Amino acid sequence: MNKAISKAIEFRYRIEKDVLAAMKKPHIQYWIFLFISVILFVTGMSLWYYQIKTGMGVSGKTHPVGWYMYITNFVFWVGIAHSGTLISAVLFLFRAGFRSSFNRSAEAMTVFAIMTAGLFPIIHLGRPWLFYWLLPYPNERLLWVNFKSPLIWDVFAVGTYFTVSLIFFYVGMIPDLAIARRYATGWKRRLYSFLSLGWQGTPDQWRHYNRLYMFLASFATPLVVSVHSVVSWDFAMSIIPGWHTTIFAPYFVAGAIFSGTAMVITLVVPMRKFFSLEKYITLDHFDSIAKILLLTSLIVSYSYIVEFSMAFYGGNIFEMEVFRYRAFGDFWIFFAIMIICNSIIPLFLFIRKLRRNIKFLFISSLFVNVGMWMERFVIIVTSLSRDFDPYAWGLPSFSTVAIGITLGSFGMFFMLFLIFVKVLPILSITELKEVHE
Amino acid sequence: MNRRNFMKFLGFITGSTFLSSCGIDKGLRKIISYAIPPEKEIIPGEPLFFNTTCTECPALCGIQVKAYEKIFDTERGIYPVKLEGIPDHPINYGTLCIRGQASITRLYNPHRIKDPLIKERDGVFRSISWDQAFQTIISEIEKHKAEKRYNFFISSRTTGSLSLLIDEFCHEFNIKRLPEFEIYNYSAIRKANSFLFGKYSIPHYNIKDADFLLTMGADIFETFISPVSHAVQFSIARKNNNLKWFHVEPHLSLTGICSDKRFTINPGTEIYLLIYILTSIQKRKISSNIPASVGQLIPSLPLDILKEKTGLKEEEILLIRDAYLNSKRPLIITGGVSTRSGSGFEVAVLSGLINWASGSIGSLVDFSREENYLRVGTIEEFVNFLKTIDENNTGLLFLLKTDPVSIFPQHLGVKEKLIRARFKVSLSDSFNETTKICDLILPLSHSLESWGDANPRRGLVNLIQPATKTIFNTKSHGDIIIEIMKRKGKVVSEDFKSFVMSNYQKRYGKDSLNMFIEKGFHEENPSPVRVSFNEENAQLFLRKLKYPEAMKTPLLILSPSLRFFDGRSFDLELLKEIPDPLSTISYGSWISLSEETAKKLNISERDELEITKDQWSIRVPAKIQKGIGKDIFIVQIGGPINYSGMTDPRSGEILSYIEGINIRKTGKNVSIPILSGSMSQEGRGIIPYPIHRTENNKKHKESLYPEHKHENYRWAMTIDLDLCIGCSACVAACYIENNVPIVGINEHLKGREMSWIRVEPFYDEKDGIRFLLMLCQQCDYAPCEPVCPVYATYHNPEGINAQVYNRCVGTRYCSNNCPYKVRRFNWYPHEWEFPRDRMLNPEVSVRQAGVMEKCTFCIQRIRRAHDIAKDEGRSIRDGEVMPACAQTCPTRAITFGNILDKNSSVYKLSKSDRSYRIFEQLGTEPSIYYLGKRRGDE
Amino acid sequence: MRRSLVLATISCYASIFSIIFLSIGYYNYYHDGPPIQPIAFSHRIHVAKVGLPCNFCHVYADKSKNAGIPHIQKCMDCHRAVAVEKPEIKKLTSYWEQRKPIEWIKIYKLPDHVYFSHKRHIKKGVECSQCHGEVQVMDRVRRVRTLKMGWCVRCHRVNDAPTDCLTCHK
Amino acid sequence: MKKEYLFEDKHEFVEKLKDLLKKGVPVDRMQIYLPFPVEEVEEILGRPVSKLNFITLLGAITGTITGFGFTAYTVLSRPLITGGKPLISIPAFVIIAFELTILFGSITSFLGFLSLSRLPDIRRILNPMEFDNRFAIVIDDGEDDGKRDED
Repeated sequence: MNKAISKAIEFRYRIEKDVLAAMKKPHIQYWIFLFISVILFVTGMSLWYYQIKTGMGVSGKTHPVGWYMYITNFVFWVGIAHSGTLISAVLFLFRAGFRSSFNRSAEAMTVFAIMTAGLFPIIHLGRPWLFYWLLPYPNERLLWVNFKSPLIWDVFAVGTYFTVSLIFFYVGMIPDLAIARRYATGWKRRLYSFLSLGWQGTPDQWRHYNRLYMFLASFATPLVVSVHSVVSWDFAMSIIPGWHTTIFAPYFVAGAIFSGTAMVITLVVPMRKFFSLEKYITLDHFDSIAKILLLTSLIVSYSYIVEFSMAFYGGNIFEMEVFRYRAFGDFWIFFAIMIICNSIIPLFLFIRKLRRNIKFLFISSLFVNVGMWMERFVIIVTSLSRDFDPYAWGLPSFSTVAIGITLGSFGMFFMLFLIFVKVLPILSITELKEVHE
Repeated sequence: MNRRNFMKFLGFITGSTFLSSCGIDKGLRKIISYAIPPEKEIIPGEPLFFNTTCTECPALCGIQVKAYEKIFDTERGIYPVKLEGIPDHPINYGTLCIRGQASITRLYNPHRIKDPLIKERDGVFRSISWDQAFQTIISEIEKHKAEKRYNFFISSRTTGSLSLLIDEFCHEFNIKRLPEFEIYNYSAIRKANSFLFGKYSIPHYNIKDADFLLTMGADIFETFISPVSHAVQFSIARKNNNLKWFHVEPHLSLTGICSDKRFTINPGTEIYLLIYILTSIQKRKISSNIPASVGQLIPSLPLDILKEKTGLKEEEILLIRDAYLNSKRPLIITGGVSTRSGSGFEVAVLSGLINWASGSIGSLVDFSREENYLRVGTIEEFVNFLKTIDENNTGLLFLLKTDPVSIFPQHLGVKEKLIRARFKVSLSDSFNETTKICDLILPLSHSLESWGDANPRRGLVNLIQPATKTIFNTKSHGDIIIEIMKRKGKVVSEDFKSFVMSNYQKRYGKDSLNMFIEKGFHEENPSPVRVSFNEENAQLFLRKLKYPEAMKTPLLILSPSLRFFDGRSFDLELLKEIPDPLSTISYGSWISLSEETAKKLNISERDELEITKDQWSIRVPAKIQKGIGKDIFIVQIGGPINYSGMTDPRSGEILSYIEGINIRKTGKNVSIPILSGSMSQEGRGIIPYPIHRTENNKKHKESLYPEHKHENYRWAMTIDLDLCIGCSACVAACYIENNVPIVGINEHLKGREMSWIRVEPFYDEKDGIRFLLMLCQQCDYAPCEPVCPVYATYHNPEGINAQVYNRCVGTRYCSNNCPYKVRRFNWYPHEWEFPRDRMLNPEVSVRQAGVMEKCTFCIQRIRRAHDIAKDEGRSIRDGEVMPACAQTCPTRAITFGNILDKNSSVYKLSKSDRSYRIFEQLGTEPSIYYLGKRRGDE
Repeated sequence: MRRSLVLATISCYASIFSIIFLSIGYYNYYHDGPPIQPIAFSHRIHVAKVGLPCNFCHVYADKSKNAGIPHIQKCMDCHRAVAVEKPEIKKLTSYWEQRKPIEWIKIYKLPDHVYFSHKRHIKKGVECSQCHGEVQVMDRVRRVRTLKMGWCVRCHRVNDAPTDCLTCHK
Repeated sequence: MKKEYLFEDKHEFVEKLKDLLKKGVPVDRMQIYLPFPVEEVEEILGRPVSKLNFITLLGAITGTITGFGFTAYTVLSRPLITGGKPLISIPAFVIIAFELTILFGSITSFLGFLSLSRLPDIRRILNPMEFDNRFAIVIDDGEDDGKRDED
């Protein structure tokens, strides 16, 4: 048999070993990270309990700033979720080869991000124990939900998004689980064989499998657009100056993918290092994902410009005041951070060297994460604190509880991700095999 | 964890469909039967009404108490929930002021004195029984009688039977009854009137008949004599004879802002202006009532001196003069700060002269309805009394409903002097500086718990009758005094009620008694009083008329407080909760100064300043405010700040000016709750000028969607900004009517006040200061409605933007989306501890934490009207439904009704060319129409 | 194999139990037995036997929101003469002699946020029994309706009474 | 008795498969196991297009209909006007319909996949057949293949 073939065969075995090696006994750093995130998560949860007991007042919201960090977090996490779907679904449809090295972790990220995001609308309710009133279930009151409310759209969009991403994530994993079950022993083996549903890889299975994967991908693609559009409409559908604008949907979707991509980099870089996956996640891959980062960053920056110019060209005094305030008002510092992180730092990615410089990518991805959080914060808070009636202008108040819960959400997300890397195959082995044939 | 929480918890974890918002709580509730039915039939669930009198300030308005029968775990009783004016009462015509509305919270104030208290040797108070209390008083009286000491009886203004009773009491035990001490005793006016017209009294000002009103310093809407009556009359005059009204003042007051034109005059120089007006009246060809003998003595002032002294511009002076000369029935009222200056007496006399000259005395200035201040003394009398107190010849000291220690200036040393009395008995409802130094405190019942009568002015007597049984172990002043006399074997009558009744019968006969109790007041046409002009005095006065010197700056002006009167209402939480309409500061005291002054002394807002003059000093945060003169500082009376000025022997008033103060920045930065986000309209045309609606406003908004119809009713409101005086009575009324919680200063600092209706002041360079009443606009296309995920808010068939409190899950989306920011969120659970829970209006639910709440046009009143209308098989009449705010508005600026009814007053007003709606360009189609404010020079 | 079966059964049981547990909780929450009243007043005797109409005692039913309960004087009007020797009536008389109000236990409780008017319903011709059940057969009155929103709304719909939220929510 | 062919190399396997079919071994008698999808196999075995397409379409359409129907039903069952909009305001409902289309579509698609490819397969869950990374063709001649299960 010739060299190429033997190489391919040899590759099959190597990748299985390498990838599944990640599931071996973790070393100390892992435990440290896990510990930290668990602590954060637990504190967040207990703070939430405290908030429910004492009242919403502790969350620093005021009149008129009725939405504050929680909604910021909601939008942020939903945004994070998006690039997962983008990389796994959209790039799949575009047959982008480099996708295979990111998609598993990206999809995992999506699922966990939505789980985190989904908590915040409940956390920010005045009476969270009644959250189920937002679900349209047949009830004794003969009363349904208001389908004209963007919040109900959220419920549907986010709900659908979670379900679909979960299916997508799982389906993508079935063949790999089948491989994992081969290597695992004891209860782990039982678990994997259960999860892999007795997958054998007969031609029929593969046939339907590919079909399903294609369908899910093509469902997820419009979904990803719709979800963040809906989220943006929470704001765009209102009449608050600074919110009530038509560019929000594309603007938010771009922003979402931007932040999500950044988060992917943030997660994959250390993962690659710890589990020494340099062979499978190469610089070229980073190069191309960095390009996505750059592109979306440009779109976002463009939206900033459009927003401001519309406000001032439109000559609507309410809009003008809000945007003047956004740039130079009490929150100018947040605004400045946002501009630097989202519009300026990514510009360096025009330089090929930096695109291929892992360290730089990692750092800048962190900056982008911060920047995008700031963006949502700035949009929400500044618009609310400076709306129509000058008498009612006001500021939110500082709140440790809100900050604690925010950190808690990060804790939750990383905790879930860390657990994921230990229990599930972190690269889609089968696809990589296929690619390397 | 009780069952309810448990179910919450279940709901939380399972989201089980079993749970319903409509769940019945398991608390074992009881219905308690009467043993014997009460003589006045009580229909459970239906309100009862009692007509009585408001005793919060000396104006003595007639009030109608709305009470409900309530059941609390084992007791069943009647409790007042709301105060409203008696519709046809000659003082307040069915309206009430902010203090009047809030006075019900005095009844339910948990900090009231609950039992008689006696001071132990170690200076702490111990509660005793009434019996012991009376015993001590008797024994003390005996003791001091034996030792031949003087006993004194001090009280604030009392009228009617109580006053008579006190006389008998004092006579019986040879107690010296002192003049009644009020800080607002208007003695300058009274002295001037006796000096010119031989009547030592305050006349009744018929503002409603005037066509031009010139007020100098008189804060006729805050504290001056009878604010509500003035407000009512003002609006009548506005409507009937298109009243024109100028106000001259050295500082900045609510009254000044409400006038058509406000002139800032140099402090204490009113006298120049008055003389100028007087001369110009004399000069006029048409005969002045002032005889030539007096007339020739009137000095004529050259304009330039006038300008330089008063600081008024020439055109301003001429404007005032012409307005005065060209009007048929001009009236000038001086008082407040203008009579509390060094030349207060002159000011009062000159205004008297002017009124006489223009023939207003007798018609507009009515002595036949003189205010009942006969027993009220001057500050001088008080000072003299203080001199007479000393250790060994002063025995008993009775203090009835008065707090001289905190109301009168420190430099008089009231506290030190009063302490010298051997035994001090205070009859008071709440703890204050004076009760601290007393030996025995007798807790007074609130006027809603006691019988009595009041005699506010000549020819009018009000009834005071209880609307509930006493909440704490208290007694009414009348009963206390009668009881004391009984114990000394002197039986005046078995109790104060019968005493009052017998008094009434003596005066007006038996037959009208029931009528009196029913109506709550009795008015008779008083015999006309002719006053004669005393020429000699007038000549004498003009001969040796002295011109005042300019006051030394920096100058501190102590201004009366709309909310706290002379400080007596300061212990009402609700009044602290409602912001002062000028500065929008709710809690705490502050000092106002102009921008340039601030720049000069580089003071920035919220800086704490220390104001010192000799020994006296205060520390207050600064508030920069437009419309204040240079180097002038203004503090409002109330709480820590009282009238600390010198006293003027000639006018017998306290001075509200403190000259040559020195200001020091303490460097501290006090956080005061300034509720307004911006004092400027930011060019948003919230109160547009010119006032007629612009074309853009007129045209109806286009919409893709079809119109939705309202069948029979569509509730709407008009607010006439020309009549709105920013008195905030509506705010207080709303708080009481709708169980709006009081959240306290910390929440206010975060901007989380709960008021459903608010007064927004807007300071604009060219248009001066204007008030806007902001409440839920009940939009037809309400932005708040579609965003609610659970239909907690929606558009009701009668055009009300409904809010179903127990459906709300608290997303706060509606509040975000409200352009008027009138929705309020319950950030924390609010306790309604005893006895406040008795005050809750049963027609309105008490909102939980985490729920959005807002104005619903007093839906409970609309519902009630529907109920009655259904019974009578008709539709609701125009003006039948009145929200609490509209009901209490003294100037009737608020009109409410069904706008679908073409004959309703609301419909007519909404079609007026002054009518506009706020942010009409947003297309929210509000149901509240504002009638724009006119400019002074129109 | 066996292990997974065990797991399955356990989860099954768990879910079944939780459902049972919930439904019991629900039942207890909304259907409670008749409470013990201070005096064992029997509607059966007064309505079925004596044949008093409801508004003989509950006089305000057609006048006000609340139907009201009789004051003891009213009871005594009859019971000075009638059935005086019965122990319960003795109780009543003792209440009367002490002029002590009777603390009846409320059976039909509505939450604070609900506005309900007896008057409106009576005037519309709604029978007392439609909500209060056949009291003439009850010795001890118990609640026969859930008093839950759906129940109200259905009836309102059938009789096309207003179903606007503000009709009942205050 | 059953035969079992294992291949490291894709091409060998494809060749073998071809000539087995040439030999006339019926397709339903042989079981094929692949470590990853191979297009050629599809062609060789010449299977029809997956039924999944149809199932998914069905699900999606159901979603759309439910979306509009449900929303319309709810607003009509309790007509409450909000923001002056008509009860049935299509633009708002489009979003619900869209989301439900995707939700129902993907769920039915997933379930369809499971049923079509006979998953979950208890027998294989309890003891799966493993051919590490090799392509396998197993031909059994009717007899029960209990052998592998014992080891």
